[in-house]
Amino acid sequence: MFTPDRSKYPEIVDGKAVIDLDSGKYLKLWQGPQHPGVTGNMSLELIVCGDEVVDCKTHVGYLHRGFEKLMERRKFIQNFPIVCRICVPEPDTNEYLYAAAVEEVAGIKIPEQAKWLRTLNMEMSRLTSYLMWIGGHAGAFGLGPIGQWAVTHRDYMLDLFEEWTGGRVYHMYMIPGGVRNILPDGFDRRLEDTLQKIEKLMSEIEKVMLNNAVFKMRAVGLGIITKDMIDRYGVVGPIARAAGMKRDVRKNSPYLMYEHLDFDIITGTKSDAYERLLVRFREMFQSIDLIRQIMKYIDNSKNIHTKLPNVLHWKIPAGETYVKAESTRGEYGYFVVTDGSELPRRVYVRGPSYSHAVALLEDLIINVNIADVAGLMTSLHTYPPEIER
Amino acid sequence: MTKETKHNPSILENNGLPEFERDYFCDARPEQSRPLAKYIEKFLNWARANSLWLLGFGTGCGAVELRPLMTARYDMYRYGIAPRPTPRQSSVFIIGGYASVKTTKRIIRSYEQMQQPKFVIALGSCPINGGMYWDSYNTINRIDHYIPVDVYIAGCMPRPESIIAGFDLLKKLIKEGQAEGANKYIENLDWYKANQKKIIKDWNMPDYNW
Amino acid sequence: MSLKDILSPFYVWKRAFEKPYTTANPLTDRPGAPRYRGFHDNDMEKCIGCGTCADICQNAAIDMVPVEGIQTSKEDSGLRPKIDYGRCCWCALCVDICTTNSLNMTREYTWVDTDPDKFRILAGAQENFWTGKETGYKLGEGYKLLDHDRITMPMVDPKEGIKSFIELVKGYSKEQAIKEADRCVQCGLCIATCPAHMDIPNYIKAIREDNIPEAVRILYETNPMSATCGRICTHRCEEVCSIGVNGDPIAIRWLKRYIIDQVDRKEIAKILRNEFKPNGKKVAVIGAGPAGLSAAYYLTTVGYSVTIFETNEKAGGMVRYGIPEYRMPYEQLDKDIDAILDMGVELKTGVEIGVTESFDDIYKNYDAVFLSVGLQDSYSLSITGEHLPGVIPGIQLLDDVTKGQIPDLGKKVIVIGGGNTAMDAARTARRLAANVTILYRRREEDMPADQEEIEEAKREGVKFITRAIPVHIDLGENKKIILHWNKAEMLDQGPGKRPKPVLIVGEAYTEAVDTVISAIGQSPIYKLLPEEIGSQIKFKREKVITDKYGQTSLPKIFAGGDIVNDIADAISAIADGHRAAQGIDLYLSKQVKVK
Amino acid sequence: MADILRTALYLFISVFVILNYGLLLNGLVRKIVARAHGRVGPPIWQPWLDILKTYAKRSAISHGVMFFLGPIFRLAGGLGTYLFIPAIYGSVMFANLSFSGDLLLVMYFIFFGQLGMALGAGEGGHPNSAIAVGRGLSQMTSFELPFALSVIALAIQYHSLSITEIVAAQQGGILNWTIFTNPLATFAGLFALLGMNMHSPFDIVLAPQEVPIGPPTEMQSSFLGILQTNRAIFLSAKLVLFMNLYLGGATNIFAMMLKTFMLYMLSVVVGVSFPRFRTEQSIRFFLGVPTLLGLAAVIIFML
Amino acid sequence: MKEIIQRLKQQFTISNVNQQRVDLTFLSVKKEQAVSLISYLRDFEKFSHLVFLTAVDRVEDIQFQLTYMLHNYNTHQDLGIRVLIDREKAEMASIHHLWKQAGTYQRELKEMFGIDFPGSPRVDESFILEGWDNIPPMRRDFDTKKYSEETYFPRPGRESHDPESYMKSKLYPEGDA
Repeated sequence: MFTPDRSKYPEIVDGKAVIDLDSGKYLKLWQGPQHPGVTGNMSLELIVCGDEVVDCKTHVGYLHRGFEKLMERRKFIQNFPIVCRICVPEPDTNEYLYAAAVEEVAGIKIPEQAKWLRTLNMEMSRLTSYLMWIGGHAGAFGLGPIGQWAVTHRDYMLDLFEEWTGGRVYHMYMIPGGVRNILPDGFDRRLEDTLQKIEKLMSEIEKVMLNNAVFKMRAVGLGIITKDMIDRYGVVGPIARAAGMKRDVRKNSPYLMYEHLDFDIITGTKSDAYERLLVRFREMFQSIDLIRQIMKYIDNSKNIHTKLPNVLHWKIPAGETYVKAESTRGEYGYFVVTDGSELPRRVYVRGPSYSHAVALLEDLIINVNIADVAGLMTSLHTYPPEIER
Repeated sequence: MTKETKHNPSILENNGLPEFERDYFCDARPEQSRPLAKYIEKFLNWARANSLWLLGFGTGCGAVELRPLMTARYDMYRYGIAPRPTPRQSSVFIIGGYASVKTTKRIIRSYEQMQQPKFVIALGSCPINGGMYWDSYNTINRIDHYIPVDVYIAGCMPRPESIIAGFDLLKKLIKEGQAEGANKYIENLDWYKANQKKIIKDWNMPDYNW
Repeated sequence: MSLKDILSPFYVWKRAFEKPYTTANPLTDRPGAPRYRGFHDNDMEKCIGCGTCADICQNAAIDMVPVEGIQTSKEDSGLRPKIDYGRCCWCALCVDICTTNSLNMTREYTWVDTDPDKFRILAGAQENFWTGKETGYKLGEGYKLLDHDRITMPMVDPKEGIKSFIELVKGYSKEQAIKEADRCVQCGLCIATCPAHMDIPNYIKAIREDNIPEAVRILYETNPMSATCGRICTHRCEEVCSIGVNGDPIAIRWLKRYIIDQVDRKEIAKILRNEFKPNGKKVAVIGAGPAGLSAAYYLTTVGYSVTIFETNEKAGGMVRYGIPEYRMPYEQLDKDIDAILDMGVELKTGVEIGVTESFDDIYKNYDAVFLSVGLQDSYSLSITGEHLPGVIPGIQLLDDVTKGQIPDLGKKVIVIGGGNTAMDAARTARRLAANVTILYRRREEDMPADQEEIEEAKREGVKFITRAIPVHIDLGENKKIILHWNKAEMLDQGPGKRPKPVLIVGEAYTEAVDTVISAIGQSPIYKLLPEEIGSQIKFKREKVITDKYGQTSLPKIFAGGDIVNDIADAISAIADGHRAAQGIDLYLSKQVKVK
Repeated sequence: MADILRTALYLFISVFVILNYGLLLNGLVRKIVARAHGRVGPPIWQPWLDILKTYAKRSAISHGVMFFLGPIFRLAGGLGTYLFIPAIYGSVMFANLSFSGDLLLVMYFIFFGQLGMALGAGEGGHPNSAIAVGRGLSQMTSFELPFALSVIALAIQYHSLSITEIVAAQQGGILNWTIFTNPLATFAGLFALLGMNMHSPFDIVLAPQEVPIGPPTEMQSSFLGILQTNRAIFLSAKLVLFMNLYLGGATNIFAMMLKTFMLYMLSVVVGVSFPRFRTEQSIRFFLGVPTLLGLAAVIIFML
Repeated sequence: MKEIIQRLKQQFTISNVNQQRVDLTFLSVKKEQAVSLISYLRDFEKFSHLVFLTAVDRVEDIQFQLTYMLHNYNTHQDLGIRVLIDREKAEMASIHHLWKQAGTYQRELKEMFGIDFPGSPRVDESFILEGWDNIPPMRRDFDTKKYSEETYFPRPGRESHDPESYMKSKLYPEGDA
């Protein structure tokens, strides 16, 4: 069982650390709401002693839009364009999960080709999200060029999304019943070009970031998450994998067409920030490989959409389900309850970084140098918009 | 000014406070500033237009398109635009889409911390008329009710190109001396404050406040 | 840490000697992708203003507003979508659901402005910087939100059908009806076209929700003869159906029929429950056709005591005596009529005004009189030989068949005319085992009959000869009748006018047949009206002139149905009856209680 | 009187030139760094625009006297550093106020600005400033050590505390430069320069990610303008000093520009390649190899 | 899964077992037994991962339905545990001692639904909202559209016509039935 070392506290009263801010020994430092280390806005109320954090409270809610409430008063089809906004840097997982949940409660089977296209979309989205993340992660330690390069390559991916779906950031592609369009002509060639560019970039990143003495000094040993913490804090995704857990929804409970694809769960052992970077780095290569595998199955002549009932007054019988998928940050899930009306009764979005961002971070950050807070946060890969919804 | 006083309603009655403490509640009255003589001002405006430091406070989804803008593909630095992490030094505030009430409070605070002349660009549908969160209980519908806005950029999200076009328009306005949002804010301060106070019920800022 | 870790990062400088990633001029170098979802563009000509785009928009971003230069007509609401870019999220659901495919998106994506109130655009109508720019997002391939295919109506096989007078259309099952109703987008364009302005979207909605009582109530609000209209209505509503622009229109008529098929007479009475107390005023209705029945029904619902006078043995008018049973089974008509009679309407049949009952008596004894006698006379062919024994009017044939007096038509029959009566007569003749040919003076596309009637007639083996003008009729050997006709060509009469058929000299034909049926139209007979009353009522080309409430120039007399309106179909007659009921209510009670 | 006036005029010209040169260096380096990022980069005149813009702000807020004095001290430090360094060997105009003991004075001035800044930033009251000042001061003391050792080694080597004399001793060929005559002291000094220039990996003080912008968090308008002015002057002053100490000084303005540019590029090349150290890591770093080098240099010349 | 349910049935009163998918089952349990059931599942049945905890407002029954979703990483089974609690006096035993992140979920539920979890850390502090003085927003009786229109002033100047009534006004105005 992990308990943060709070030995630096002045006194423990009734098992609780008491920090007297007036003693002059401590300083209260607010990080955020906007902080370059986080994608989105959240703030940390840090108590620091010298350069080290002795206490932390997270404050979220800067991006709360009340999605779950809004979804309760929108028709099933009307929710389809809005769900992608829940998580800005990785919208497609939301689209897929919403569509999948609705299809499941409504009893709709979608064509196989639509599943392939969705899988392709999900993997491209994973790669896109990781590219953005790796840039941010490098930036959090002050390694500027990686951010510049990686975000540019993310943009190349967005170009592909744009010509495929018509949207750059928000694709609104995986509509319940299937997908909205086939791949444009020549897409496979341009995709391959971009993948090769990204592979080149990855080799550069490896040289500049992964094999960087200073970077290693900063990241190795930062924010170690032990195995027993994983379940205790509900940690999922690459963070759990970096601790040696073979946990990947794609493999454990295969959805879409993942069972037809050849890949392994990538795990690490040391479970520090550097190990998590390595796991994610290898998963980017894995994504590239998966995209290539998927492209072999894409056939534009096949049916991509199951005809829905008239979406303007589509009623779904009462039921409830939970569907999940592996996002870049781990298990992303939608819990949908319907009551037979035209509107969903309840849609709960289970964001993977919810527990990382609050419960885990608050304990993990103790005794961390404030210079490393940003790096720790990016290493946990939290996206506040999805925590707050 | 600790968190415990947060829900104490009496602390919100700022009327009895001396002027220097009003700042804690964003209630201080800023001073109007006037442009200088015509040609000097024109020259300075030219400099201002070509050195836009934007506050690195992406208030909503819009921030996601600021990253490409800042990085190699679009490279906003070549247009004289650079991000700045503190409001004190920034001259452009980008409202990145929707603003929740909690963020609006920080937006107002940050805006007031910026030094004049200051400019505001609003990205996307949400600050114009609520966007897709038009019926949400936690996002405002029109940012121009709370702070003056110089340029609006349509889109959801606007592409980085659109944002560059927005900056071009802002530059044009500055050079023409039309971007006087800060003075507009001061002139109509009571109206803005009334609007702000209508939605933000908890005016306490974090423990330090400048 | 190794030396490699110290040296390797300097690799970063390699990039400095490569071409920068930067786009030189982003504003011009990177147009939106061919499928880009930019600002909307709407084809003003194609758009019909159905408002479906506004319905699906989850952001309430679309307003339907009138546009200068676009007239409201029956197939176009005259409204156009105005998009608020302070709301839009570019999801393009509006494009996907657009019934006419008029709404698309351009590839333009840059719009900056200082005025937040400007971000509202009447896509396609207002001149913008993106007007005329390339189209970006369109409805994707292999994916559709709207269902364009009508649920096929189960029909009796034509070969079986012509053997008897059984009803051809079998009617939808519940699943089929709900599925068909589900296709409706509830735009409401059809309401204006329906002469009775029936609340079509809502009764379709009631079907979808499987709420038959509600559906029946909605039907009876504007039409008390739904079993009838559900079968033989000319369904012009379906012609303006927005789904029909790119697909099959909603089967509005069949859905109406489905509703009324689900309930029997008792249930209808239970649903309708007349709650008004008698107000002591009496109204006479002359003619128990759709108009008369309709007027009687609505008057009864607000407390008038109504008596219908009918010459024939049974009520129903032209619906019973002018439409063959395979289209309009008598028990269904009876169901409608019985439901009305259940409301407390008194029906006197076998009354011939001027013979068994005097018009003056009625005029004196009742507070108001509604005249709906219909068109009983057929137009004559105005050619020599039209009075020969083998030449009969179409309505005569239909009337006889209804009354069970099956005439002997012989083996070969020619029907002259192209309207629904001609089709009915021809198909009735088929059922009487004759070989039937239809002779029509214009082209097939000019025929006033319903398209499906024509098609069904063809399927049943009726032959068509078009552009054929009968010239005269002779009597031939063996009681044969010889019809002389001439081929015609169509002469263009200029824009907006119907082309005129003109004889082609030298192309004359003859045909020896057993019977010639003329079905080129009907005209009214007003002989029941006494001279002094008839002279006070104003007519125009044989039709009674009324105000919008059906009131004639004689205040106490109201009129409706085929003797008033030019369309002369059942639904118009029903609408006339409804309006007249309101008029009579207004006239007698000084207020309109009739809904 | 005329002497004083002439000196004043020369000083003015000298400062003006060095200010613009500092800004030019700044612009140039931004462009170069941008290339490594794969970007085009801002126009080369961007620093001038930025500084003009900052001075042209219409409003400014002060948190007190020290807040106001902070930037002034900083500028005084920058100017002080520069004014006692002979920028171009043999040029009257760019001889500045150099005198026999100027090396000591310059070393004092290099750190004077920092301290002044610390006071001003402290009164700004923003915790980020306070934290960054703490980091800055501790990091400063740590790179001061190798630098001081290096300077001591030089003083011993050249038997002089006058920069002009040290430069003079290096004339007459490239091999007379300290970098070749005393490589140990030079490398110790150059490591210290890396720290002084506030580029990665030693820029934790100003790091926007870790502590938004550091000490100048609260500085705005003309306060920031003064800081920017100082940054240009101070940067070139440091480079000129290092050039004089290790690269044999300059006999004309072009040589000066070339050598200082090369020196600055050292920081840039390292800075782009590495992320930043935490404070204690950089302290540990400076107290390691650079200090040892400095010590070795001193010891070698003591012997 | 069946065996687990069988075992559970021996110790707890569970009802409404519904196997939604091969790997997803829902069941209902009484409020009093919920926490011990969850602890049992965590400790003895290897449902070691709390996927989420959320509520559904069953306003028509005056009840909240809490759903605890647990996951077993060995069998890859999801198990949703439904607990109905009273809506008027919404209170539930906290499970923050079982999983750390449960405290966060419970804070959210307290704020969004007004369900109290006595003893849960920081449960009374505001979490996402700031200065909220209305009924908890996720409750069904809170009308977000009305609140938004009253509070945030939608931009004026918009008007829309319904095609149906507009056509009526143009083509067959009043009295023309």
